[in-house]
Amino acid sequence: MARSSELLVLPIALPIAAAFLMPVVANVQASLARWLGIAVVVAALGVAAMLAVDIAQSGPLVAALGGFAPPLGITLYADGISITLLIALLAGGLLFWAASPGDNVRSHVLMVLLMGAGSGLALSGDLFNLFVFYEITAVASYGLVAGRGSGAEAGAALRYLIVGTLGSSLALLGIALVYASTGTLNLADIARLAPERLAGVTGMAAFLLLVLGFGVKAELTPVNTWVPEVYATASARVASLLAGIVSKLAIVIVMRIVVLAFPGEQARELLLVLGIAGVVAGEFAALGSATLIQALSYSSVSQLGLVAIAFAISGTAGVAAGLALALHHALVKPAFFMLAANWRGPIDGLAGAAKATPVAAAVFVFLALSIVGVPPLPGFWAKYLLVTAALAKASPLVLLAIAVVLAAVVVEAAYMFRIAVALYGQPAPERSGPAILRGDLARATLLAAGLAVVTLTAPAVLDAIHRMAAVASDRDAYIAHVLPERGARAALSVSVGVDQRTERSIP
Amino acid sequence: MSLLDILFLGALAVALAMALLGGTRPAGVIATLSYAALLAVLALMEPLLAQSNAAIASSVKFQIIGEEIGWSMNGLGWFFALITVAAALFASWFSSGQWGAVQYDMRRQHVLLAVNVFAMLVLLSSQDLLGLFIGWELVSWASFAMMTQRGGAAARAAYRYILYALAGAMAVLAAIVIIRAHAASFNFADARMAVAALPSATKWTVVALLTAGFGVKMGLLPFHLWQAPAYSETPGASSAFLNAISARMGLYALIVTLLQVIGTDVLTNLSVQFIWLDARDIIMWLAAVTMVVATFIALMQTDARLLLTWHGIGQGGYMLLGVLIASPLGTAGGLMHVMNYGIYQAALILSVASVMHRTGTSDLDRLGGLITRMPLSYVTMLMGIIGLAGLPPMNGFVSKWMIYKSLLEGREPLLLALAFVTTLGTILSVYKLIHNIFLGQLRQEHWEIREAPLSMTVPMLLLGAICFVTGAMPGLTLQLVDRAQAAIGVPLLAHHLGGVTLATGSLNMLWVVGTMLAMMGMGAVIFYLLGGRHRAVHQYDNYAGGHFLSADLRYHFSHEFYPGLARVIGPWYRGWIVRAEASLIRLSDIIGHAWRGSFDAGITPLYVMAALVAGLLWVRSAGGLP
Amino acid sequence: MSENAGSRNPLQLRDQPETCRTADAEERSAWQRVIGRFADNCRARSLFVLHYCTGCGAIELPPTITSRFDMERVGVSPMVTPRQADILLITGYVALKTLKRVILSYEQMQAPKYVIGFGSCTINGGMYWNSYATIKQLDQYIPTDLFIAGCMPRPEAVQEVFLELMRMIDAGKANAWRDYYRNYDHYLANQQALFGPQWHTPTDIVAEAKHYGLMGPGTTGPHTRLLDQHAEWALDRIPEDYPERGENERSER
Amino acid sequence: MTLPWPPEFISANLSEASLLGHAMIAGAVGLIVIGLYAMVVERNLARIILGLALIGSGVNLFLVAVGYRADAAAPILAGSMAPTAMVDPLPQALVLTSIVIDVGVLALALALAIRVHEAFGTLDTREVQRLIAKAAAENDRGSPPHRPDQHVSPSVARKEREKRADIPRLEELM
Amino acid sequence: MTLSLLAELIVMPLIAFVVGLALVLMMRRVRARIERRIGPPLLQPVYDIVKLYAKRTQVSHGIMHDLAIVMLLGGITTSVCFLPVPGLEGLARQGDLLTLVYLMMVPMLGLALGVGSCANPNGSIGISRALTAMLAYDVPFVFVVIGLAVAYGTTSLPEIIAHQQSGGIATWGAAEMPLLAIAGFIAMHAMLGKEPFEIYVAPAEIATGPMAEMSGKYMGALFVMQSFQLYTIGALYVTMFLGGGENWLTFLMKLFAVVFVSVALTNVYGRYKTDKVIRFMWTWPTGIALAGLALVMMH
Repeated sequence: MARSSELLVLPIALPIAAAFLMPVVANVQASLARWLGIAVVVAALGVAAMLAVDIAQSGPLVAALGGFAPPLGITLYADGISITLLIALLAGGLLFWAASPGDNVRSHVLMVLLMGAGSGLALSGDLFNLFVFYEITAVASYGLVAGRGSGAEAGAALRYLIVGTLGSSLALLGIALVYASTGTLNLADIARLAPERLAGVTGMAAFLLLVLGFGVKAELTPVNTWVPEVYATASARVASLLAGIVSKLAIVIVMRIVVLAFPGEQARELLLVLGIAGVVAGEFAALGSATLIQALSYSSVSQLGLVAIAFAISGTAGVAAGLALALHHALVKPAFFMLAANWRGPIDGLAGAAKATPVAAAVFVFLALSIVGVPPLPGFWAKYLLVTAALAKASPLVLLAIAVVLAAVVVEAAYMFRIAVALYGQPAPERSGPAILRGDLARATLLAAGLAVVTLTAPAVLDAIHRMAAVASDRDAYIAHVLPERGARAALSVSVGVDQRTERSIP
Repeated sequence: MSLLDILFLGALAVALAMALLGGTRPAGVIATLSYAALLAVLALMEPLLAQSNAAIASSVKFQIIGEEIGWSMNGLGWFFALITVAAALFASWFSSGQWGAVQYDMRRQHVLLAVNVFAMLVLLSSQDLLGLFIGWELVSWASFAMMTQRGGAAARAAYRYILYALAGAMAVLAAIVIIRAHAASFNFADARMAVAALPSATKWTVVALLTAGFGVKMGLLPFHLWQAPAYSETPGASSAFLNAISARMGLYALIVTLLQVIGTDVLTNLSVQFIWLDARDIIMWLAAVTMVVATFIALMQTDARLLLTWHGIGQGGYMLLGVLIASPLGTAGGLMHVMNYGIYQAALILSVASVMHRTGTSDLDRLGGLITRMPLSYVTMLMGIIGLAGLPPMNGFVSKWMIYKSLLEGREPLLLALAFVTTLGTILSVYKLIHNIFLGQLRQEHWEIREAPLSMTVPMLLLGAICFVTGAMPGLTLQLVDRAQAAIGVPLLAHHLGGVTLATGSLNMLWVVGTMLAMMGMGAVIFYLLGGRHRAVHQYDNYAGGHFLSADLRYHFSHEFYPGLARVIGPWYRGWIVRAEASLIRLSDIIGHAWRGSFDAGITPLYVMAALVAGLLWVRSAGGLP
Repeated sequence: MSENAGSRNPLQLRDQPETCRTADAEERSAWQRVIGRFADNCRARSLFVLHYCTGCGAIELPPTITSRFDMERVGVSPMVTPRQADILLITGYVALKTLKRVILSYEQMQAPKYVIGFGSCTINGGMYWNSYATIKQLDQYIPTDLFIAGCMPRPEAVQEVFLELMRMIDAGKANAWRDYYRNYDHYLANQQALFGPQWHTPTDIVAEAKHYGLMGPGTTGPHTRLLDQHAEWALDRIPEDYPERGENERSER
Repeated sequence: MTLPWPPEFISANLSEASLLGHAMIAGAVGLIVIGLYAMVVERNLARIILGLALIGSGVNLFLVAVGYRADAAAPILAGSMAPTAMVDPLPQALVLTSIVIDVGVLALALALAIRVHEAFGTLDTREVQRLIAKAAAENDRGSPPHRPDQHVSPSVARKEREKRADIPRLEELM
Repeated sequence: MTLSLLAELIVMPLIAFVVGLALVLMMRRVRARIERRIGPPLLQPVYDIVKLYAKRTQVSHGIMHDLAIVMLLGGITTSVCFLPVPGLEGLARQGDLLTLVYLMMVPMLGLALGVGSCANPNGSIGISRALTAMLAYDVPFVFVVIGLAVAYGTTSLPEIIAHQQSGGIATWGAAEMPLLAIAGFIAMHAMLGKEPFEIYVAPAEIATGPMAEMSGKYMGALFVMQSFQLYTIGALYVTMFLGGGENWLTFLMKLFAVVFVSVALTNVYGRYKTDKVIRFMWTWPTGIALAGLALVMMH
């Protein structure tokens, strides 16, 4: 059967090409350029859908660019997770198109660029390529955060840029270390060599640098300090994209690096510690937040901390839990931001919002219930997967993580329902509750409806996630897919390497 | 389609019907009749349960992440379901008339009541741990919705409740996941085998997590702070429902987990060194301390609803004590107390609700003398408090007597003494309740108050009457308890209509009540037939040391009703737990503030540097490499 | 030492209680008469005393009660509230303010009830005869069964009066309490003369008289009608102008 | 504890320790440390951006150093003849890419810095943070500042919140 | 059997009333003798009750005031019925010690309700004190009851008596469990509501508290109750610690002896304040009872 590997490049190439074309076209006809951008993203989404069907039927796709066979050339790799994130990115981009028709074409270009680079992040199978796409994504998001360039937006964007660039420099340093140790940048090749070459101090240092580097976008502690400021300043759609989807792309990269290049326990412990710190920091910071958007920002930090904890747990169960959490958050958080965009100001001032727009308040409560993790909503199953996965690996640190996760649920409920109680409170006599834009409400309701659908189809969805996680967590399979001719050798050396590694790791 | 399906569908249908019709006038009547129909369904289930002692399964089931979740109701769940539906019946009856007409959100109250009933039925028919947890969360959130509906103080109390409940639920989740990690499935039977094989430390963890988690709902010390304000801020009829049964869901879950999944033998084998206590003893002591502390806190309340809800917390301790003794007598007593408590507590809350309906307050310092204006409410409350205090001839006495006997048989004299002391405290506080509301001087502003309408008084009085009838004929209740006992797997208690016959002292309530009635008849003869005619006088015709009484002069001894006692035990009310809670909140506030301060993009390079240094050091030391 | 109050009471001239009054329903049947006789017998042997210690006379009571004279051996024992007591013992001068309390206490006692005026002060004002603040004759305000003359009367005298009262009760002659019901208007007139037209107590004597069949020709009159304007005993009505606390005192002359 | 010098991979790659190799590594580390130091201590955004540039240069130098071999020639294929020992060409390609990215990003950063200075009249990062928060608060429909607790102690913040009656406060609610 | 039980229902209260009157007389006589007085005549209790019933006017404060009297009389006579006496223990087998302890609280509740409906603050204060005192003395009493139940392995009163009578004085409760007997005696003494535990009556302070508004036959009923109460408490103590009654003679001797000691002690005490009552009751008798309980548990 013919595989559609060749199509893999399209979701990346089309938008990037369009991004360069659009300013030119805009010179002729501005609206044409805008429509071109949207059309390209729609086309990319169509391609992604085709790819998804193919992958669901016959497993991961690999594409070698320029005809160089791996590990020499640049490889694109797509499995269930990548394609899910790709679709989420493109669909999310369309839903939260962060530029309105009246805007300068620049913001449209940035959106298209973000789509293209994000697709690259989802599909790339090459470490340096990842870095490049990461930087393009970052630049596009700085531009989007800067928006129309008011002082606050520019300031937030600049401060974000400084943190982001620092992060990417660290990531590049990490990549250099990896390259120095293994002599290759192809992820599959790195995976093949990792047990021998990356288990030592250098490898761990590289991992530390990579995690800190990619952690900026993945909102990992301690490089997530930009989060509250940017989300509070940028437009709600940008915040939705960054918190909902781009962060997931970054954290999945971290997962890939952990699974493929650093399968040892040490790296996982490091990620676990960062995850725990993120959960604790995010939840506690959110607890006393003054505004809704602030609470949501911190909640986003803690949710990504949860994902990090999940990805730090080895095996399919961990990846599945992380994936479930990530996808759930990708569905829920944008909807929250849509509501929060209209409910600005102190939480206390939100009293009467439920009376003004009952649907919005109901959506909020529904989303809050899910994010807190109330059965039978999807959020519960995600957290349940996390706890069960973690409990299977009962080390003291993991037990601590479980305790933190469970306690975090309570803290999460504390601030979420403090807000919900405020929404349903009586407004001050002279004012009515805040109103809400119809478009925002529609988007939030759409996502909530999606959540409801997932609730009803939870068994099937969880099965699909499990299947994807099984593929993504299988290092040998990845190597075999990308490097078919070296597969057997790789498997052999890997098993030997693992043995050595385990022997060494026992103190 | 099994009877259980019909039950579920029925509850859902009530919720739906109330969502459509809840605002209309006959909504209360419709709801009452629907709950009566549900009761009939439950009654139809009884013979099936009695025949085979098997559970009635629902045909709804689904599979998720490799687990199958289904529902089936056994005798224990059936027993609790009976109380649940009956409580809902009386609550909606009470609100079917004038009381409901003056509520501005009656539709919501009706819907939420039905949703609560449905959630509880789901919980009560869980047949595995996962189903138990899901039902548990459903119940928690359903009652949260019920408590929060009034906003303001109610929302605050409900918010506090949901945090406690969620913390409890998370403890339960942890325990369930631990059990699942060792068991083949979530089934109770599998779980039981797995628990028996666990190492002792894990057993302790599981027991502690389950007790704490489910104990939150029961208001077990020290997780009790939420309950009284949350239940008492709920509107009258809903409050009666919550008080009667909601907290008992915790008991149900504890029975299921501690008795069925873990088993008393495991509990008694988990011993603590040097203090001669095992896990069961510790939980029992916890229950006993809850009982005493909550009751004596109730004694100090100045609000009728708070007083009653605090008692609710304390009464839960009795039930847990009886159940944990795990003898036929003990479990029967504990389970019977669940039902008895539901009856008299509902009567009491409804009585207070009707007083509030008329006077607008439940502040014990602002009432008094209402007996002349609201005699039927008074009679209800009188029956209720006699039940609550556990004095003959009301039903509360029988169940308490059985719990006492079982404690004696289990050779737990200190627990028994605590139970007795609790009863004494209860008598003191219920007298304060009835005295401050109904007895003493009638206040001028209540001069023109009338008795509550029949739609309110009839269900109240009916509850009071049930309280008396089941007190005089405890065999009626014990028959229902049999079903539950059979489901737990405890040998059935031999009983007859009047009570139980034991070698170590029997109880025949028929004779006790009969004697009481006869003697009271004799007292009536002595009092009414002998001696001169009596004449009722005005309340100001009262001996006050020669002082002239008048309306503007408050002459009702109600505030700080037990000064002597307060002087002795007052210093014990330190509010340790309240203060611990407050400091926890402060602490999290401060930590949160610190964390928020730390989110500053300008400091990131410093964090990165620190992370790099710490990370590299850790990498080197943990790597074990040169 | 002891005097029958009846001969001193100007009311007695108007109303001859023993001859003119209609017999109670109970007294018509022989059985009731037997019971009544038995009751009188017991009443005479069981006397609970409320000693209203208005003045110095109280000092004579401890010896009467304790081991020297031991009143309990004849069935007399002290009680502390008018509700429980049979005898109201007024031990000394009665100031105006005290009189209000005395009247209230008397009205709160259960019939049959007896009043003993102790010492000269209750008979004619005694050494306070020219005081503006004391009343001179107790029996103008409440019917008095017996007086004890003297300043101070000795415990023996007290004892003697108790024994005399017991004899009277046993013989069914200690009926001054009936006079209060039957001639309430007269007593009320004297009280109102002192305390003003608004004077009233919480006890509804007229209703009580009606309830127990103790109505007499003088029970109601112009003064009790005055009472109806000021006092509201009915349980179910809020009095529009119920007297404020202390209003009684303000209306005093 | 011994210093991790020379790093494992360097000793593996540098067949014989060359002065240039050591100097490059040391220089890269030095540049990165200086850049980080600048970012930590400086509050002026322009200087921070300079620190960023230093770090970028350091990383690039490090990349070059990774591919360096003391005894090898430049990887230039003249005709079909290949030198026996070549410097690894890949890192140099990477560095080129990296430099291009750095240029773009730094340009963007400086452009933003200019915009910030235009808007706020300052480049002090803390001042900028404060002004951003203020602007965000004003954005919230003229409501009072929505981060009172960022600049005041918890107790003061609590008191401020207490002033707003009838809204469930955290400490009251729990 | 039912017939004999019904007969007991009629006979037992009658006996108790007569004996109770005698006990009241003894109490007053003993007090008089200790005070070097002569004391009331033989029929004084009867005179008092008849006189009170024969009052022409009777003040009622509402239906509850009346019903409370009924409840009070009914409650106390019910507890009388459930106390086994020689030859009459059929009813006692239908309940047990625990039932009896609870039945004895019913008249207290009845009194409290009646006093409350009088709307007299003195009464309410008195009831507040009485209930507090009940809480005070029932704590040691509860330990005593539990100790007894544990020691005899039964709560059936006839069984307890049978056990005590099995070996003469040596198997009496007082001989086997002297500590419990002491604590029980103090608690029982407090139950009588006499000095030093009569703060709730306190005539000069709160005008006899609960009785402040009780007049005529209401008071008379309280007098009746007092005689029943003396009987009940004395008989309960005899049953619990003095081997019950082998026959009526010994039973009455023991009963009078117990009440005699108690009322004699009464005269040498002043009055404790409410909090003093609690403190005393929760320290000494409770401590003694706990020690007794510990001894029992060790056996």
